[in-house]
Amino acid sequence: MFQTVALSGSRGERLLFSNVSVTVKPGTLLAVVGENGSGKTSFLRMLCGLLSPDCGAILWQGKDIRQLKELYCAQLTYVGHLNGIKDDLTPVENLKVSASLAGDESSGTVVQKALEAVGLGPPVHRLPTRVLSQGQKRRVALARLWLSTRPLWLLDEPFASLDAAATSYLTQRLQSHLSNGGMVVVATHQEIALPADSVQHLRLTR
Amino acid sequence: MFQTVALSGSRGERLLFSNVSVTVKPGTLLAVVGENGSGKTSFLRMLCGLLSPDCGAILWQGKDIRQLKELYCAQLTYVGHLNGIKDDLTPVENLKVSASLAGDESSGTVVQKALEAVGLGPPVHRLPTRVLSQGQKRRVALARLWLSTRPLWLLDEPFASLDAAATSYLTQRLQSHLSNGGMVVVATHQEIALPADSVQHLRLTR
Amino acid sequence: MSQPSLSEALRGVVRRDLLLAMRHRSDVAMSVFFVVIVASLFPLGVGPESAVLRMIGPGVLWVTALLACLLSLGRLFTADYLDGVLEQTALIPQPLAVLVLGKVFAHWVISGLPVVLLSPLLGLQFGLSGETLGVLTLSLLLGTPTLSMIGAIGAALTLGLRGSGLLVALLVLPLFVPVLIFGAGAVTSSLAGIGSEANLSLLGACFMLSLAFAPWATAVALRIALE
Amino acid sequence: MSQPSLSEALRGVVRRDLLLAMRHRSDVAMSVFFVVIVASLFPLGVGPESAVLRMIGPGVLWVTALLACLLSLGRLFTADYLDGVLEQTALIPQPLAVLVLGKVFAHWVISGLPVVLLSPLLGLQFGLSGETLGVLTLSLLLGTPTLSMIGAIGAALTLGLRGSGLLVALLVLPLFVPVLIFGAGAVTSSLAGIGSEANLSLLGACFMLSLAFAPWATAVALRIALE
Amino acid sequence: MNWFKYSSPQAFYPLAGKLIPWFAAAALGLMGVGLYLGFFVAPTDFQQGESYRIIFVHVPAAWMSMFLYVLMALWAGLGLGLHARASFMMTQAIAPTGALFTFLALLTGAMWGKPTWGAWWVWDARLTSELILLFQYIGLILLRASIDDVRRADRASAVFALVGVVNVPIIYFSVKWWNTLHQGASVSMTASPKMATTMVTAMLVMTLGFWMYSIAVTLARMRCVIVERARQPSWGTQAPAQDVAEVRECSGGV
Amino acid sequence: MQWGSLTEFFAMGGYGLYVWTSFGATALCLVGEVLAVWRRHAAALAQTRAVASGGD
Ligand code: HEM
Ligand SMILES: Nc1ncnc2c1ncn2[C@@H]1O[C@H](COP(=O)(O)OP(=O)(O)OP(=O)(O)O)[C@@H](O)[C@H]1O
Ligand SMILES: Nc1ncnc2c1ncn2[C@@H]1O[C@H](COP(=O)(O)OP(=O)(O)OP(=O)(O)O)[C@@H](O)[C@H]1O
Ligand SMILES: [Mg+2]
Ligand SMILES: [Mg+2]
Repeated sequence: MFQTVALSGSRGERLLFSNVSVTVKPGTLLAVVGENGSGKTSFLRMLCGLLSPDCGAILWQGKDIRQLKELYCAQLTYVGHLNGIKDDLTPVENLKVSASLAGDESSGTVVQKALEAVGLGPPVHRLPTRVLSQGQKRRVALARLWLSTRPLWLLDEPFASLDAAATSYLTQRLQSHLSNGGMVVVATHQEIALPADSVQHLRLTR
Repeated sequence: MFQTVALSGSRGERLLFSNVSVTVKPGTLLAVVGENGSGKTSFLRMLCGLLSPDCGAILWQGKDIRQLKELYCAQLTYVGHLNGIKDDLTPVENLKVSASLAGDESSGTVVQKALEAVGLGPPVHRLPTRVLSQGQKRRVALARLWLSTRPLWLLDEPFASLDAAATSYLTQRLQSHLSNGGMVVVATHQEIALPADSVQHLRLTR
Repeated sequence: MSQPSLSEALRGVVRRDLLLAMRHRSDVAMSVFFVVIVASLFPLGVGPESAVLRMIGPGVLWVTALLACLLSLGRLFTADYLDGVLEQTALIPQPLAVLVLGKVFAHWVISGLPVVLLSPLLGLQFGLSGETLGVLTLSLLLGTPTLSMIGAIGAALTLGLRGSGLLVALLVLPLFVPVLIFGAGAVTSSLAGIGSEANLSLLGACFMLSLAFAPWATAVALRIALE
Repeated sequence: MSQPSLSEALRGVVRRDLLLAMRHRSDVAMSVFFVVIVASLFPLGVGPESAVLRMIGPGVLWVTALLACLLSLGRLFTADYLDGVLEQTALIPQPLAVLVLGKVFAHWVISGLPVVLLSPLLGLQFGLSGETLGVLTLSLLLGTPTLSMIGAIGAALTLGLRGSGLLVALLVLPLFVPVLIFGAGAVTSSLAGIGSEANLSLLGACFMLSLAFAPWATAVALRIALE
Repeated sequence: MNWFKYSSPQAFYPLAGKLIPWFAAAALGLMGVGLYLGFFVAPTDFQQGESYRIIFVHVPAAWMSMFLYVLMALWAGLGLGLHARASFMMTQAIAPTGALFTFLALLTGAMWGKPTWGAWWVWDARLTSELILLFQYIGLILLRASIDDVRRADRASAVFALVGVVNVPIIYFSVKWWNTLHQGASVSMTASPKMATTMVTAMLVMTLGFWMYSIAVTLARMRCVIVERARQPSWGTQAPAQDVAEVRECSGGV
Repeated sequence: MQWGSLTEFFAMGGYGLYVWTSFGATALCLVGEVLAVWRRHAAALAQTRAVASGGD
C-alpha cells in the first residue's frame, strides 16, 4: 500500500498543491489530472523522492520513504517526460542496460520480446535510437514496463505522441500489472480505458 | 495554392513514402496521419525545405520551392516537435524575438495578447521558460501562430501534451486562419474538431 | 507577406544572443576569469623565474585566448540545435550565412572581446611592457574574431556528423595554428625589438579571408546538420 | 523485489559509458589529439632551445593534461541530464555516490588514461629522459583521476546552467591547483636531481582525500540539480 | 532554549538592526586605537624601515579572509545538515566581505612586496593560494548569481563552500610546508612573539577592529537578503510568518 | 613618538607611496562596501514597497 499524507509542494514562489492525502491500494491506478502547469509532474517527482515536499509525508507500506531510501527505490519504476534513453545506443542496448541496472532480467531474448510487445520489431530495434521518430523513442522508454517486476509504477504522460496501436498495448500492460496486484500512478491528459472500479482520480488545479 | 508532385522521401535505408501528390487549397487543412515512425515528421520537414526529397517537387503557387528559397520561407510558419524557444528567456522575450525575426509585429501588447490567448497570463509570462511545465512550453511555441500573418502553417503534433482547454484554443485559431484563406498542414494522432469539408487526410503507412 | 529586412533580421539574431548573455551577466565575467586563471596556471607549473616567464608569455597568452574560444564554441550552436531554435533560424527568409555571421559576432562580443580588453593586464603578469602590450592587444583584437569564425565551422560540423570530434579537431586546429603563430609571432618580434607589422598584416589577411568564407561554409554545414 | 547488487550496478554504469565511448571511438582520440596539439604548440611558439624546453616541459605537460580533463568535463553529466538518464540513475536502489564513482572512473578511462599512456612520448618531445619520464607518467597516473573526481563536483554543481563550461572552469581550477603544483613539482624535482617522493606522496594524499569526499559531494550536488 | 528563535528572519531583522550600531562603533574605536598604536607607538623596524607598517592592514586582512571563509563554510554545513534557510542566508551575507578582505590582503601584500622583494608579484605558494582563495570567493558569488532558483542556489553554493575549505589550511601552512619567500608565522600560541609587543598589540587590535567591522557589515547584508527574499510569498508579506523551526518540523517529521 | 614633522609622517621613510596606498585602498574599500550595502538595503526596501503597492 502506498499513500501520501497531507502532502504540500511548491516550485519557486508558487504553491502547487497542499494537503494532498491519497491512498493507492494494490491493484488500483491513480490518475493525476489537471491543466498544463498544475503540478502533475512535480507531484510525480515528489512521489519518486526526486523532489522534496514542503510538508507532509509519503508512505510505502506505512513507512516514510525518506527513511527507506534505496529500499523504496527498489520498489518503483518511473517513466518521466524525458525518455531516459541514450540516443547513441540501439533500443536493445538501452533496454539491456536499464534492465540490468534495475536488477531485472536483461537477456537478449527477454529484451527483444519486450520491444516486440511495443511494436519495435526487427528492422528498427537495431538502429541507433537517434534516428527513430518521436513516438518510437517513447515506445522504447515504455518497453521498460514490460521488463519491470516492481510493484509501483509512476508514469508521466505515457500516452503523449503515441499512436492508437501503442496506446492500446500500453493500456493492456497496465491492466495486467494491476491484476497482478501492482500499483500505478499516471499523470495524463487522456482518458484511460480501464475498468472504472480500479481507477481513482486526483485533480490538481492551478 | 500549395502542392506536392510525386514526392518520395527516405531516411537512411528506408523509403518512407513515395509518389505523394496532394494539393492544399486556400482555406483547407491537410491532416497527415499514420503510425509512429511512418514518416509524418519527415514529410513536414520536407515541405519546409529542411529535408530534400528523393524525387518529386513541392510547388508554391505553381513554382518550385527550391527556386523560391527565401521567398518561400517568408510564406510559412513551422512549429516542429521541438518548441524552438530559449529556456533562459521569458515567454514574452521569446515571442518578441521570434516575431521580430519573422518580420511580424512584435510590440509588447501584441505579444502579451498572444500569450493570453494561449492561457499564459500575468504570473507565468515573466518566468524563465525553463521552469514552465511541458504543456506550458508547448503553448509558448504555439503562441507564435497568434502573431503569424503568413498563409502557410506547418504544424507537427501541435496537440501533444496540451490539456483540453489549450486544444480548443488552438482549434479555434486554426479555424479562423482557414476562414481567412490560410493553408495548414498538420501531423497528428488526434482528431481535429473542424468542419469536415475543410479537412483532407493523408495517411502514411509503415 | 511579412518579411524582415536583412539588417532587421541580423539585429534580431544578435540581440537575442546578447540578451541571453545578459540574463546571466556572470557569463561574460566568466570568460575573463577563465583566461586569468589559466594564464596564472602556467607560472605555477613552470616556476617563477621572470626571464623564462617573459619568454613564454606571448605564446601562453595566445594559447589561452585560443582555449577560451574553443571552450565557448559549444555555446555557439548546440543549444539552438537541441531546442529547435536553429531550425527556426534556418527558416528565416534571409541568407543563413548572414545570420550566422550575426551569431558569431555575438559570440565574439561575449567571449573574445573581454579577453582582448583584459590582455594588457595579463601581459603585465608575464613581465611584458609598453609597446609590446599594445601589440599583444592589437594582435588579439585581429585574431580572436578570426578564431570565432573558424571555430564556427567546426561547431557546425560537430552538430551534423556526430562523434566526429577527431575530424573537427583535424579540420579546425590546423586552421587555428597560422593565427596562433602570426599572433604570438607579432608579440615575440615586438619583444625582440623587430617590427611586428609583417605578422600583424598577415593576421589581418587571415581575418579578411575567414570573413569571406567562414560564414558561408558554416551555413552549409548547418543545413547538413539539420537534414 | 528485484534489486541489483552494488557491484552489478557499478558495472552497469561503467559499461554503459564505455559502450557509448566505443560507439564514437574518435571521441577518445579527441582528448589524445588535443594534448598532442597543445603540447606541440609550445615548442613552436617558444622556440627550439632545448634548455628552455626542458625547463618548461613538466609545467606545460601538466597544464595540458589538466586542460584536457577540464574540456571533457562537459561530457560527464550534461548528456545524461538532458535525456533523463540522470534521474533514472538517481532512482537506482544503490548509493548514488558509488554510481557517481563509476561514472567518474569511466570518464577517466576515456579522457585521462590515454593522456597518461601518451605522456612518455610527449616528455621526449620536451627533452625529458629516463627516470624523469617515469616520474612524469607516475605523477599523471596519480593526478589525473584526482582531477576527474574534483572536476565531477564542479560539473554536477553547474549542471543545466547557462555558460556552465566557463563556470565549471572557474569553480574547479582553483581546486586543481594543488594537484598541478605537486604533479609538476615532482617532475621538476626529478629533473633537478632532488628526490620526487615528497611531491608524489602529496599527490597520493590528494588522491585519497578526493576519493573519500568527492563522490559524496558530487552525489549531493546532483540531487540538488535534479530537484 | 529555542536555538532557532533568532534564526527566524522576522525575529532576526530587528535584532540585527539593533546590534549593528554597537558593532560599528566597536569597529571604529578599535581601528582608531590600532592605527594610533601602529603609527605613533610602534617603533621603526630596523630591517624594513617604515614600509613594515603595512603589516597593520595586511595581516589582519589576510587573517580575516581565511577566518571568514571557514565561518562561511560552517554556516553552509549547518544549512545543509539542518535544512535551515537562515544559515544559507548567512553564507550569502559573508561571501562578499570575505572576498573584499582577500582582495585587500593581496593588494597590500603587493604594496609590501615591491619595496621588500623588489617585485609586485611572485608565484610563491602563499601568494598563490591566497589568490586561489579570491577565485573561490568569486566562484561562489558567480555560482549563486547564475542560479535563479533560490533553493538550488543556496544548496549548490553551500556544497562548493564546503569543498573549498581544504584551501584554508594550505594557505596557512604553506610557508611551513614550502619554505618560500613569504614570511612565516610571527605570532603563534606556542612560541613567544618574535616581534615587539607593541607591534603585536597593534596588529591584534586592528584584527579585532576588522572583525567587528565584518560582523556589522554581515548583519547589514543579512538584512538586505531578508528583505530581498521576503518578496517571495513563502516568507514575507503574503504568507504568515513562519518560524524556521516550524519549517523544519514540518519537513522532518511525519 | 618618532615623527619629527607632518611631512616626515607622510613620507614614511621613503615608503609613503606603498604605505599610504595600502591604507588608503583599505579605507576606500571598507567605506565603499558600507555604502554598497546601504544602497542595496534601500533598493530592496523600495522594490518590496513597489511590489506591495502594485497590489500584484
Ligand atoms: C601579494 C602578496 C602577499 C600575499 C597574498 C600575502 C598573504 C598573506 C597571508 C594569507 C597571510 C596570513 C597567513 C598567516 O597568518 O599565517 C600573511 C601574513 C603575513 N604576511 Fe603576507 N602576503 C603577501 C605579501 C607579503 C609581503 C611582501 C610581506 C613582507 C615582506 C608579508 C609579510 C607577512 C607577515 C609578516 C605576515 C604575518 C605572518 C604571521 O604572523 O603569521 N606578506 N600574508
Ligand atoms: N521557479 C518557479 N517560480 C514560479 N513558478 C514555477 C517555478 N518553477 C516551476 N514553476 C511552476 O510550477 C509548475 C510546474 O508544473 P508541472 O511541470 O508539475 O506541471 P504539469 O502539471 O506536469 O503540467 P503539464 O501538463 O504541462 O506537463 C508550472 O506552472 C510552473 O510555472
Ligand atoms: N538512418 C536511418 N535508417 C533507417 N531508418 C531510419 C533512419 N533514419 C530515420 N529512419 C526511420 O524513419 C522514420 C522517421 O519517421 P518520422 O520521424 O518522420 O516519423 P513520424 O511519422 O513523425 O512518427 P511519430 O508519430 O512517432 O512522430 C522512423 O521510422 C525511423 O526509424
Ligand atoms: Mg508535466
Ligand atoms: Mg513525428
